[in-house]
Amino acid sequence: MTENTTQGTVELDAPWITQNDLPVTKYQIIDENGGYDAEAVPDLDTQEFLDLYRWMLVEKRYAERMINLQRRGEMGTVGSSRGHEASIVGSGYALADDDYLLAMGRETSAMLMKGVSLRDILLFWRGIEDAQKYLAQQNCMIGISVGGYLPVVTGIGWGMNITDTDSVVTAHFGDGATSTGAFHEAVNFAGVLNAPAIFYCQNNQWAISTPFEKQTNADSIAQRAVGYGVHGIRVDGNDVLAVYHAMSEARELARQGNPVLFEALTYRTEGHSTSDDPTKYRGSEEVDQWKDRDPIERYESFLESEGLWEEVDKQAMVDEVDAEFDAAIEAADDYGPRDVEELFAYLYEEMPPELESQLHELERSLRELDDLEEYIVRRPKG
Amino acid sequence: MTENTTQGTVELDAPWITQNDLPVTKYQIIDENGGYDAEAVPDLDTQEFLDLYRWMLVEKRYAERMINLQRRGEMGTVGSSRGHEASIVGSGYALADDDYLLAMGRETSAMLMKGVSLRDILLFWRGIEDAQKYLAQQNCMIGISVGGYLPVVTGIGWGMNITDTDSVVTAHFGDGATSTGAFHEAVNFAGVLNAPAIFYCQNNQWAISTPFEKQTNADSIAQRAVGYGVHGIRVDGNDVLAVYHAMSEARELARQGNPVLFEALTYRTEGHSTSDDPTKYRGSEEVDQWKDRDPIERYESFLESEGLWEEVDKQAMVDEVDAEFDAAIEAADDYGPRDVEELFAYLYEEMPPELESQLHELERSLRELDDLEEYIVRRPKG
Amino acid sequence: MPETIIDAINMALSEEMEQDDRVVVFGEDVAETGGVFRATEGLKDRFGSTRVVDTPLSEIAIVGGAVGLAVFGLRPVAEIQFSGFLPPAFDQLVTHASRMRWRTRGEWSAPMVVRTPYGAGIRALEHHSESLEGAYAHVPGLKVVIPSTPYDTKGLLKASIRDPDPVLFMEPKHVYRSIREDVPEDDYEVPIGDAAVRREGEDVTVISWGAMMQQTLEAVSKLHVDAEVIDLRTISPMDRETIVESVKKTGRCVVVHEAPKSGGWGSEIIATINDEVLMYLEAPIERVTGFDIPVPLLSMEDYYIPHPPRIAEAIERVASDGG
Amino acid sequence: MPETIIDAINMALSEEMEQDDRVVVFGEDVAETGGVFRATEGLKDRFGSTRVVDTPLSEIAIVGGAVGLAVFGLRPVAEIQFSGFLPPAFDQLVTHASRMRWRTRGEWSAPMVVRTPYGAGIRALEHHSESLEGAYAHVPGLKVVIPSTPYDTKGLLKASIRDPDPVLFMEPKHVYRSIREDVPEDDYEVPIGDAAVRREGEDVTVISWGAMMQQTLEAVSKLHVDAEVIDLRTISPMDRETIVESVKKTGRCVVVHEAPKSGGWGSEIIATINDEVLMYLEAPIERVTGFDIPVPLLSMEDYYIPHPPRIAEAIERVASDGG
Ligand SMILES: Cc1ncc(C[n+]2csc(CCOP(=O)(O)OP(=O)(O)O)c2C)c(N)n1
Ligand SMILES: Cc1ncc(C[n+]2csc(CCOP(=O)(O)OP(=O)(O)O)c2C)c(N)n1
Ligand SMILES: [Mg+2]
Ligand SMILES: [Mg+2]
Repeated sequence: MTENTTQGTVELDAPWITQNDLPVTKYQIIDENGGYDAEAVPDLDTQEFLDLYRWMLVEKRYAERMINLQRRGEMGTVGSSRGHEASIVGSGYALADDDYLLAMGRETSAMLMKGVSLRDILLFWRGIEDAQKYLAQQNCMIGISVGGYLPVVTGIGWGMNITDTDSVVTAHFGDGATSTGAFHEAVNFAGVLNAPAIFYCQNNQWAISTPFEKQTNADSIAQRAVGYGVHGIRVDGNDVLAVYHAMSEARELARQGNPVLFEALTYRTEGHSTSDDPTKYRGSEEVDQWKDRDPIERYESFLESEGLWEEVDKQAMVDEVDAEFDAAIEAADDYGPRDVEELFAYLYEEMPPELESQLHELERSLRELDDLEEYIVRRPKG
Repeated sequence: MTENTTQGTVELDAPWITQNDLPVTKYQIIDENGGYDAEAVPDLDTQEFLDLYRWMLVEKRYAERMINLQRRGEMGTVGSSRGHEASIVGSGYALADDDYLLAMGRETSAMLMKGVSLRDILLFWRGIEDAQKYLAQQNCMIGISVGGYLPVVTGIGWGMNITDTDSVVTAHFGDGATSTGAFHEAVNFAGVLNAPAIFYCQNNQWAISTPFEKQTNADSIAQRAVGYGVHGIRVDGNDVLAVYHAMSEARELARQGNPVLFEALTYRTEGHSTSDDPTKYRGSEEVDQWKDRDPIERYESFLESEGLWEEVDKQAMVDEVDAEFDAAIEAADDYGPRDVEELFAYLYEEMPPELESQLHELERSLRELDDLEEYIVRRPKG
Repeated sequence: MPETIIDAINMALSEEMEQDDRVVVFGEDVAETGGVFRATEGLKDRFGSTRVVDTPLSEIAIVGGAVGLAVFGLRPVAEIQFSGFLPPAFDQLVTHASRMRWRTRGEWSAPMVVRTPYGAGIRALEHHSESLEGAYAHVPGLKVVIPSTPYDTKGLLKASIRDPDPVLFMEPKHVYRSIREDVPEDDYEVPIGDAAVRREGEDVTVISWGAMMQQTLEAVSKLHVDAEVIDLRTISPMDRETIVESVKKTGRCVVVHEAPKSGGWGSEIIATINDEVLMYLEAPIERVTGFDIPVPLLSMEDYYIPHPPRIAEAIERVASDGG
Repeated sequence: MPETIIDAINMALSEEMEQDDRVVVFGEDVAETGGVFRATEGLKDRFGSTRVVDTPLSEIAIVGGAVGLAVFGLRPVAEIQFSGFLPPAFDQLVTHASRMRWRTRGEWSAPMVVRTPYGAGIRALEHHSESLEGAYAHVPGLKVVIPSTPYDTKGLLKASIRDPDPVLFMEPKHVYRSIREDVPEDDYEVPIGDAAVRREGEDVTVISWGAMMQQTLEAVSKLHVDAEVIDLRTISPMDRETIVESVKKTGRCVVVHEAPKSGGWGSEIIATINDEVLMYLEAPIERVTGFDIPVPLLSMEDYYIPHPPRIAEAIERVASDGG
């Protein structure tokens, strides 16, 4: 709280609040140079430490291979998660099986940890409707309209409260999403309800071409927590141990009825998607700086210091991951056969008569109009 | 920022932010007992001190007389501003002629100060469309959908920036409005734009039957300012001098490109509107406590201490105000004549053919269908 | 004394909450005060504040929260205080409620009800009088139900709460308390998707719903035309069959609704008749509707509402039109 | 090389910004990158970052901000990145943009344009393919314009920017770059509210707009039916006269649109024909439209789109229907 301050040329007596009144630090366990305080390291066993590493490799290989597929024309537009590995893996690793995860699309490995298969992620990006069925079976969903699914997350958390279910729900979303009205209403209402909800923001500094400074005049997303009376935190999102540890605490807080607004500070080192050219809006120095903070390399140096690196055969791991990816592509390629009925069948539990007759009309036209197939089946598929 | 804290049974190492990390004080000049620090009193002349008093009486008499009119069936549902006099008057008195004021309906005297006539306020509550024309001529608007007009306010402020206009725009709204997505997007965008906008929240603790504690888990609205990187303040809304002074500073801040989130803490001592029975949701002790903090009485004791009270002939003032009200009612009663054409004429600058034919059809049916009048004109009017 | 529509809503909610503890009721001011129209009166005392909840002033979160509850297996019944305050939540209806089942191929779904009073005639402020059912009914996956009588209100609301899919339940607030009839205490449903024939007749088919039913029946009662009157009850999915059968018989039709004419649901009814029984038509179908303007404020709103004389004139004109 | 629709948008924006310094352009990613479809490319460099602005991801604030700018005397042209992201801002359109002039009896107004790409066919993700013009056109006070050619795009966008009232300008993104024609550098307007007759004919009237025009013309070109093809161009206010005159001549009509059938704007067209020229009809009007479902995801979206064979079949059927 400032007293008798000046702002520009304005003399102020009244106790104006500015964001300087709320210092926000960045929680970190392993620093940019790989140094860390052994006391702060979370209590995991060797296998778990290695798991975190392996998952980050999965995320990285996934991103690389998806882009390759896209370039080869075997995939529609895809986004890359390069740079976000620690943030995605650390947050996902803290979740339990029954927890819900409503994601924005960049959280592949977190969904895989919840039991989603890589094939289904591929189906999703190929626009095959069944993908979200398999996601839902693992309590996951991808919401494409930015921010709009956050109130749904609050509702799921509310449902957990009403039914005394000991789980949590997390919304994963980006810095852009925090400017939507849906974000605000969702977090505020979760606060009132004491819903077991974690609002997990991967602040990667950009929303397509819009930098964080143009997204909001606030210095952090975490500081918004005070405005909702929920717990907030800003974590180094390139430090997998800090993310994991803070997320574990977040999960406990949420279970106890304290919703959390979690900001993981990270960076998207590639384009927003394969249709985006990031050189239009940002310089290479910025990108290079962040590449130097690569979350995987940082964790490798931690593993080395802990004497765990010798347990890792990185090439074997990559090969294994690639083999999994190969198998997933094959399974995705084989997926089918599909039928137009599915486009109509799942809108309502029971198909209303008008919809049924529209379906029959479509089926009839597919049967009877020879050249219709040209327009439908032969057009290039994404 | 807390370190190594516990929350419930959760042990926390990470630096969680809670609202306790941001102390918010209430800015006050005259305390509940009428005491004040002479240093802090704003630099106004006698006439101005008395003006503030007179305006508060106007607001109070207005509220009382509107309720009476409503009880006599000469007015539709109306809301009462009893309790809010200092907050309305103090904020309105700080505005300049060219400033814009987009209000939620409880801000009569602030609009009168901007040149709106009392007649037009009466027309508004009688549902006579022309009312908002006269309001708009004085840069005022009343938005009935709660919160939704706040983005419009941001846009007006943005327009002032683009055109280098040295004015400000204020949105007046209630605590309930702060839970809308529109509020969030508006304030956040204003922050990014450095718009000369003041978001003035009369936190009267209730949104119809919903208490502030169920509106949000945050302790104040002012603390949200940090989440937008704008200036925030919490003011004793029953202290007209504190409100006036802080609003004057807010105006200066806004002019310099610092949007403001202003929370005036006050209380609605009567029902939400004439259709509301507040005894259903709140106890009389609470109400009595706030009646003891009556803003007008508090200011009277200030005027007494300053030796200004002897300048006030209260009864004469009330009589004068009542006479103005009588005249306004008469003018409102005389307002007209009106025509169905006005319902169609103002939707577009130029009436499209289909609308024109609908208007003609209505006019024809009014002419030709004898009994239509029964249904329209003879139904009781609000 | 027989029951009102408000009573019927209250009965339906109480009974469903009694029978199914997954049902939760929430919205602005619904718990402590029982809602601005008192439709939820007594529910909080009876079912407790876990199941009857006052929310913040957050239409997005109310509708989106309902979707989340429904996904999690509950049966949310949300109230939006006036239908004029539903547009802020339009995205939640379009983007989530209406397509949760579709998106997840049946794995998740959104069995939820959004109740909201709609329509003009109660002398309220701006945005308190609109009828936008046509826009909502155009959204695939959303059911839109509008009762017109106390009996139907109870049965349709119960059916809506039990429906496996999202229902927008628009309540004719103008007749909330002005129509009374005996509403049985029995557990009955009025099925979604079925129109009711309120009066059989041979000369003209008159189709309406909600608050306009009352006006329509009054108009018909004063005429010497033998009108068949259909109460649509469900806007979407629409009972095309009942409409088509009636127009086959009468060859003439008038549609009455309160919403603006252009793009209103009346046009879909006309299109349906065109699709199925155009060649039975002996005269153009007429629409008696609100105008393509915002509903006037309280002093002039009655100029907007299709009152019985306008309806009666249209019926007579259509009945006597030589084609 | 002749121009595309994207080029035409860019030309219209540049020219209007050049001529009228009240025009400001904003939205997500429009300034630095020139928009995800590059429609605003180069504008920031040319007109500076006060008049070409990247906004936060805030559709409510984008549309509401446009209303405020317009009230303050500017001429905002806002972009919503995909029309599937307009529903969050529906309330700003319904509650403020469409009624600012009406509310203030002409004292304030909202001369603003909201541009947004709509429709399926570009292999995008969920919510990137919808056509909801019918719902928006039902809102009184909002104009809805949908061009189908580069020439019209420029002229209609200029007319929209100069229009004294709010215009929702929906762009057929599927043909953003696939149709080319010479777009003059002259300053011309294509008037809002006027349909275009793309082909004169005697047998059937075929009405469409936006991306479906292309499909419709292709279908017609392959038939031996002498079809009159109308490009509606403005959905609201609709050019009823052109429709009516054509149907008077042909007595038959097919409407083609991409939006779901039920409650789509096709039904309003049918209702208009019913109102004015029913007795000229020799056969039921047919609608060839999207289905009453969400647009399928990219792998199957083509099943949804009304392709030329479906259109052609309907035209032939209507042309040969004995009534
Ligand atoms: C409501 C809405 N508006 C716009 C878009 C288009 N869009 C897709 S991703 C994106 C940027 C998202 O940025 P952010 O939330 O920071 O996530 P990131 O991509 O950086 O992970 C935009 C504007 C959308 N999907 N939804
Ligand atoms: C968007 C919207 N939702 C609901 C309402 C109905 N309503 C009118 S006033 C009100 C409460 C407003 O509370 P607050 O913002 O605190 O203002 P106050 O009346 O206390 O001054 C409600 C819910 C509305 N007008 N607009
Ligand atoms: Mg981002
Ligand atoms: Mg309040």
